[in-house]
Amino acid sequence: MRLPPQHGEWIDRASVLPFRFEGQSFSGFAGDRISAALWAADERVLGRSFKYHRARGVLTLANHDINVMLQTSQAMNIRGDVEALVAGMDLHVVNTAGGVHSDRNRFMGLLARFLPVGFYYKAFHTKLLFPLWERVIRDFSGLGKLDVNKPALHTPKRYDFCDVLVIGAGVSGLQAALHAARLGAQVVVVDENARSGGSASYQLGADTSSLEALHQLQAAVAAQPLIRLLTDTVAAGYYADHWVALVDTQRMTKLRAKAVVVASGAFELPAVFRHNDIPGIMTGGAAQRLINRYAVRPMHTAVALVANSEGFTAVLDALRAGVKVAAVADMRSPVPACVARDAVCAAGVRVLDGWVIYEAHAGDSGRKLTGVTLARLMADGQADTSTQEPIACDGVIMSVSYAPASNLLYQAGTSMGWSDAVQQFVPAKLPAGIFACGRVNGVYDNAAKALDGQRAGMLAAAHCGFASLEEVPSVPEPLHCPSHPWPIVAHPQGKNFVDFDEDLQLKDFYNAAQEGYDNIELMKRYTTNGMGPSQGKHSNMTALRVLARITGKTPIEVGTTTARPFFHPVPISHLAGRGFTPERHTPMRALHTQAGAVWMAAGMWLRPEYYAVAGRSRMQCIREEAMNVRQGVGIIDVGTLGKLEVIGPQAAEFLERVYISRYANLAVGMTRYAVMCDESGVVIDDGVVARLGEQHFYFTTTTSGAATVYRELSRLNTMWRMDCGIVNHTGAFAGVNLAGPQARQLLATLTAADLDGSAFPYLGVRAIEVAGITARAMRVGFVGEWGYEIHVPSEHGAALWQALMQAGGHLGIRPFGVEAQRLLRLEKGHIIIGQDTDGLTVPREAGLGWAAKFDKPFFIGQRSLQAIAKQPQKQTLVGFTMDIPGMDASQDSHPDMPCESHLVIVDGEIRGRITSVAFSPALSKVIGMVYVTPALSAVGTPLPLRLTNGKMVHAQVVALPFYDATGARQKEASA
Amino acid sequence: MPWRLLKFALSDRHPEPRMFTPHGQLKSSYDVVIIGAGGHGLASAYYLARDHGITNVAVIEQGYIGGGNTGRNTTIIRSNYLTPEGVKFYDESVRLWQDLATDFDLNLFYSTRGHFTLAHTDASLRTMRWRAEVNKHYGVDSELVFPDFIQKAIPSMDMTCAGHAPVMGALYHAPGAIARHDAVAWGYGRGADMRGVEIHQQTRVLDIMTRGGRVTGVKTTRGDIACGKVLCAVAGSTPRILKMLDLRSPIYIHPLQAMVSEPMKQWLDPIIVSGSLHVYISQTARGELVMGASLDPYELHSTRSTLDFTESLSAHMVELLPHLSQAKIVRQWAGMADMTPDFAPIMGKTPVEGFYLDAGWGTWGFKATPVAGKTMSYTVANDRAHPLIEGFGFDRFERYAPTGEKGAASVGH
Amino acid sequence: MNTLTQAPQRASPFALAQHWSAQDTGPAAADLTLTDRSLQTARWGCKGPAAPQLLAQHGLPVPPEYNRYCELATGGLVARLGVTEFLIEADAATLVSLHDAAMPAGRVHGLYPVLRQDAALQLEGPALHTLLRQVCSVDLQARENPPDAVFLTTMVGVGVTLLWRGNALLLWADGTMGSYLWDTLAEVARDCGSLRMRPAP
Amino acid sequence: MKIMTCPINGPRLISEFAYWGECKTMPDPASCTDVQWADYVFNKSGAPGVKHEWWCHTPSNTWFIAVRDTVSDVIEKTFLYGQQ
Repeated sequence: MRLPPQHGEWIDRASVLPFRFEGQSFSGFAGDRISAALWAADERVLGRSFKYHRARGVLTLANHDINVMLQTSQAMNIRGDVEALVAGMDLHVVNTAGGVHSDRNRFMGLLARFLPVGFYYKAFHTKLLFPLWERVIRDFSGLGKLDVNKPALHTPKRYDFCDVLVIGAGVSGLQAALHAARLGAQVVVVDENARSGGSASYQLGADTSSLEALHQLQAAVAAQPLIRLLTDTVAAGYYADHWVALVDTQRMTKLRAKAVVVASGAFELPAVFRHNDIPGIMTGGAAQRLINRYAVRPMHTAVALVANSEGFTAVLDALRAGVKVAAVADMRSPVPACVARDAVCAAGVRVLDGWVIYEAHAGDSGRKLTGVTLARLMADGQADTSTQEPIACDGVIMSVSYAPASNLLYQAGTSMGWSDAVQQFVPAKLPAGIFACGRVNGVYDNAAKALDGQRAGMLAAAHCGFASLEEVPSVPEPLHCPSHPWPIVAHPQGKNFVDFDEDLQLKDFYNAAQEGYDNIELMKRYTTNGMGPSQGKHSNMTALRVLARITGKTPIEVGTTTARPFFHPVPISHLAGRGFTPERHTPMRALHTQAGAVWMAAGMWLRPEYYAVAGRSRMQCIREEAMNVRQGVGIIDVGTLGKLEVIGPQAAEFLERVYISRYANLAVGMTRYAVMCDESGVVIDDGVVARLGEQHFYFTTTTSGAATVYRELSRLNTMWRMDCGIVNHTGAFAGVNLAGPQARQLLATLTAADLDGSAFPYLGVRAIEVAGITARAMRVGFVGEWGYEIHVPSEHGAALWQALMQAGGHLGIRPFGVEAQRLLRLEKGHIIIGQDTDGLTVPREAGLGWAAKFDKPFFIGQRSLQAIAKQPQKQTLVGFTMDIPGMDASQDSHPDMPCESHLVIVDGEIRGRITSVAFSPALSKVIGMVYVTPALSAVGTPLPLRLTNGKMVHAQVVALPFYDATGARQKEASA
Repeated sequence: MPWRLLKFALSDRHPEPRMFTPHGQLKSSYDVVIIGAGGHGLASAYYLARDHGITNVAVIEQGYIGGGNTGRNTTIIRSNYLTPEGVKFYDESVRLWQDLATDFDLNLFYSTRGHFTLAHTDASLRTMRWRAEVNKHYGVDSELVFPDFIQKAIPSMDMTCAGHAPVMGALYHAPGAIARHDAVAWGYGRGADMRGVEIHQQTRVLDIMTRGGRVTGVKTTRGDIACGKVLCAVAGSTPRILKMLDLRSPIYIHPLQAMVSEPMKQWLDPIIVSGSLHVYISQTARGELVMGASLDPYELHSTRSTLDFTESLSAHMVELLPHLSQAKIVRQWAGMADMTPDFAPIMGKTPVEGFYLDAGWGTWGFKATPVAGKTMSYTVANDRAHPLIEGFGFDRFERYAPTGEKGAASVGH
Repeated sequence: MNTLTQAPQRASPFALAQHWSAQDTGPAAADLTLTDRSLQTARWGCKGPAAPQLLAQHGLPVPPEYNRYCELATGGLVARLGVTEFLIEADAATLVSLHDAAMPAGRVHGLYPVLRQDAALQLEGPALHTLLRQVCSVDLQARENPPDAVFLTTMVGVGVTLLWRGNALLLWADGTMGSYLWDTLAEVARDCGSLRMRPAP
Repeated sequence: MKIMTCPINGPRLISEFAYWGECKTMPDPASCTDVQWADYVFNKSGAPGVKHEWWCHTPSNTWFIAVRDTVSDVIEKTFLYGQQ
């Protein structure tokens, strides 16, 4: 029932929000959390439990109340106590069969006796039946339904910075912020609730003046320009160097602080007694939140189970809200004096010292609370069943114990100690820059919390270098103990729940221990305590108390399980953010697109795989591009190659140390192939080295290797201290390869340079002007035709391409892509690093033995290769051809044509693997390269190849290259 | 409802025996000391006792049973490796997995779900075909499949990966499975315990004693033990133990992280791994999505979590499975992976007589639990490397003869 | 090789971007303005132990500390990137003389000329702060930053060089990343308010 | 995210850096045995401890040495090679 306006309530009665729940219409107010709005409408069954499908209502309303998990068409696993009510919501309870009121799966409760802790380990595993049982189990498990047709959400992420981050805007947190800011620190305060105030905003009891004090504090914070207060924001995780993930409904903010004050408060724990989960049984904090934040009367008639003064404030709030309090069972005896308790007694409420709730009773098949049975508490913590007294009520207020919300403290590496005075873990040793105050620090009294906050705030500011003249206050010892050491009542019939997420009863823990799972980690894993959606926020401390009693250890001896991120579940969309995926393009991008390029990714780069032509298949396009190079002239964008320079007196010596061949004897104006190995002798990269001057080399690397090669060469030079410098010009130069019998004729029309073989020989490099652009031109033969690799500053790349295309129009010039180049180089028997080599290939295996110059004083990989040279060779790369009857260039492929990675099988053993294969239009046969055992490497050896379908086909080892063995087409006869 | 659950209803006391006998003091000597009560250590103890009759064995664990990488990994089981050594070894493991639940009389939730390794580039497509061909050669069910097949198996997958990395194909491994990791350790532990093996938790090894290049005993936080044979199965702690013997190895430790979502109704049947995006995902029987990525980029002997891990993993996951953006992550954690240069384990004898190593399990150790136990127990019992692990010898690097598993390395799970 | 000759058809790296336009587009008083400076300013770079000396010889100021820059009276600037690398934007005459002194590479001992083909960009406007919070992990507005600081960091996954000139942020990045950078920044900028895009005047 | 301080560029997210590995001294290739060389190439001092490592600040391509505790991940100091 909704109460008349309450002082300081969080709802806006002016704005009424209609919504639906389980098919029925309701309305609430702006500012309501979903659970509050439903409770206000006297809905009592708000959820069904995970295992037994028991009816559940409001338990804690403290943002971790997984009793109420909901679903809309938009989202799943919506938490009723976390999410604000939105007009038009159409809510359903997750994981029910036929709705929350008549959940058909509630029969699971009847089977409870058959399903002890870990039951699923003990059955269902006969090989034959498991798959069926598993399907059943899988159908039962899981909460909400994920809509697999939803598109991706992209919620931008944000970086933020501050001096002091305060987590928790309760009294201690706000005081910390205020005092840190007064010393000059920039402060951010976050709180998961809609408003600041923490427990002071609802735990009022007799002393309503505390609300006034809070409002003054809030005003002071609002007036402080150095403080930013972020509400509805969860500090979801603490990470190295004060990096904290702040999550709100809109986004995740990654905040870097110089110091962090954790003022995250404490979780109020449910008491453990039989049927402690019936709707209507809730913590004091839940009742007080309902009353003071949402103006909802939590029940008509209440019985209270208390073990602290907070409990009596809850009773007082209930009385103010018109709740009839039938009795208060105080587990303590003797009971320390306290104002709130006196006020309760004064109000004529019956208070029984040293009594507990032995069990609760449900009507309407577990849907509503009808009453409780009280019993006297005996010295051993058991209920004296001879003293049972039933009392009718429709609600129970439990306030018996707290556990610190120390998750972020653990994540920050805090070592926790145990305080007997407050019966909870408190920080013992805090990491540098981390501070704690308030309940998480074991401080419960309001006045003390304010001092504790001031202390933490001043220390945090000091840690950031904001010194203070006033001295840091000391905090008084606790006045009372907020937690009962054993708020647990055994019952022969059980159903006294410890973990509400997982439906774990008290006996489950005793049984787990009996089976040998008697340390905190094993017990957690076996019982699954704390593994549910609330991650044990209400159950871990109770489980720890139980285990301590079982093993006769103290809580500190038992120890806690690790609290890992996240503190509160974080949507994947928030973590993913926009998702930045960098792309690299050469300056010719637009021209390729115009020419019909089909793009392929090469690392960050996008390169034309081939250029699509209407009515032609991919393979036809590729072969035609290749043939055009063989017969006329083609052009390919090679701008993605790594382009490095090494300059200085020791430039040549440097190259000799990093590449396996010789460069000291390379003449100025000439180029040479270059292979790079790693320390273990494995081939990792290749390229071309051009000597532009005595002390100036320009060299290329593979597209994928560029960044790593440049970085490693820089490291080596840092270490070697050679008199030379390395410059990375990969992005600064555009490059094309102009290749084909007509290449020279074409280039001649755009340059005044002498292109005659004598002036510009094969493998030469020249600085020339092409179409008015200063260029570095190299005579190369990768594709096996007369060709020029022309590099120009990137800003002129597009102009160069256009000039060549225009000038070559009458010669039938066509651009060719990566695939055609692959085919052309294969015809020439040139390898591609990474395709014809793998993570273990050494030069001699790939036919590069000739390149390794062992007479050099040193090169990277040399010493390993010397050792490897003593061993027999395992495999060697050879060429092969196949004549497939009836296959010609008109067919894209053929059933009998092998693929790359097909194996050579001899005597039922693997003897080799194809690395490259294609149908060569120039030779009109299938050609390829294959690793084989040395025994199979001789020219003429037949190679049995196994196709995917298991069929064996036969190829023959041939000498490389396949095409133009003498290289006559790519270089002048004289050379 | 299986009959065997009846007994729980019929008896008032919980009719279950203790799984792990509590042991007071360590004995002064054992025939074999096994360091590490994870899956591998306990499996080795189990087979030592069951197959080789060696029961005077102590398993020493610094933490608790299965608390290391056994309890931290993402439980993927497969045998579609690249090298003959790898394929034969893991295939035997998959075979052993089949009967484990029956042997233990414990439900391991061994669930065959099918395993896709997606290829987004022609290079990885080549590697997938290479693996498929080698796998088939050794009788492992493994084939290269193409987008239409993949889309049918996972209709909600964005085959273009938001246009960044189109799925070109996948290696499909039908026997790919997941299992309940803790239960595997518990099953082996109980089996070994029942056969007389002593499991000592919260006991840390301080030193290993040798004389004349032979193991003579082990110093622990709970006293010294004399023994002639020590088996080291400690994954992320391997280098620390090896240092006690001045043994150098190529093993390096990088954290491997994972994260898990809230439980949701089942929608994902197979296990999906993307080599290029370096992510993998599967759905547990509880309905949680378990997700992981590749190793952390630098050496660290710690299980701390990082936010950037969850960020990049989430970003890639959403590219692959756009609807995942609604799901929420509840928890992240990490393990310490003991990596080797060739992505293959280091198993068998070592230069120190009587000291046996089961290490280098990197990101792929869980699936090998049964076969590692089988082969290591054989190796310890006979002081001779089991034929299946000859390719994984400690000395292969000084012989410049690494195993070729790295040729296909992407995500090692 | 002289990169400063006004060779035909120079193209800005940003010209490849989908959102880029050769004209001035968007409201004059936009929340954010992206200005393409790639071609409008003469630019030259070099590194090596001899670099400071060469600059001095040509009357250019050398920032005494790493990752700082100096304004030139002529409106240009000299930015010190790390220990011995420099990025200079100045009048063509100065740069030509620098270039001629330095080339061919290897001529001056300890001097390594760097061909600058940057995607160069200027960001300004009231929403700049909001934008930067989304794209850059460095606190570019931190109190402790010196006004003449040069930042070498990453932005949306791209390596960038940044510095403040008044309220405007100047950015240089590898030209081949230019189109991605421009489109990504423009996309984020649109979420931060109105956007003006223009070539440098 | 963790912060690493580049000796030249100052504190940055560790994601701006590339890790190479522990600094190791190369034995004389001419005089060492194959096994000694293999130890240099393959083996690592993998045990936890405080190590000298090569790191690179990638946006500026600055290589430097970091002295880092591989258990606590505390970076004790960073400096340019040879400037310790």
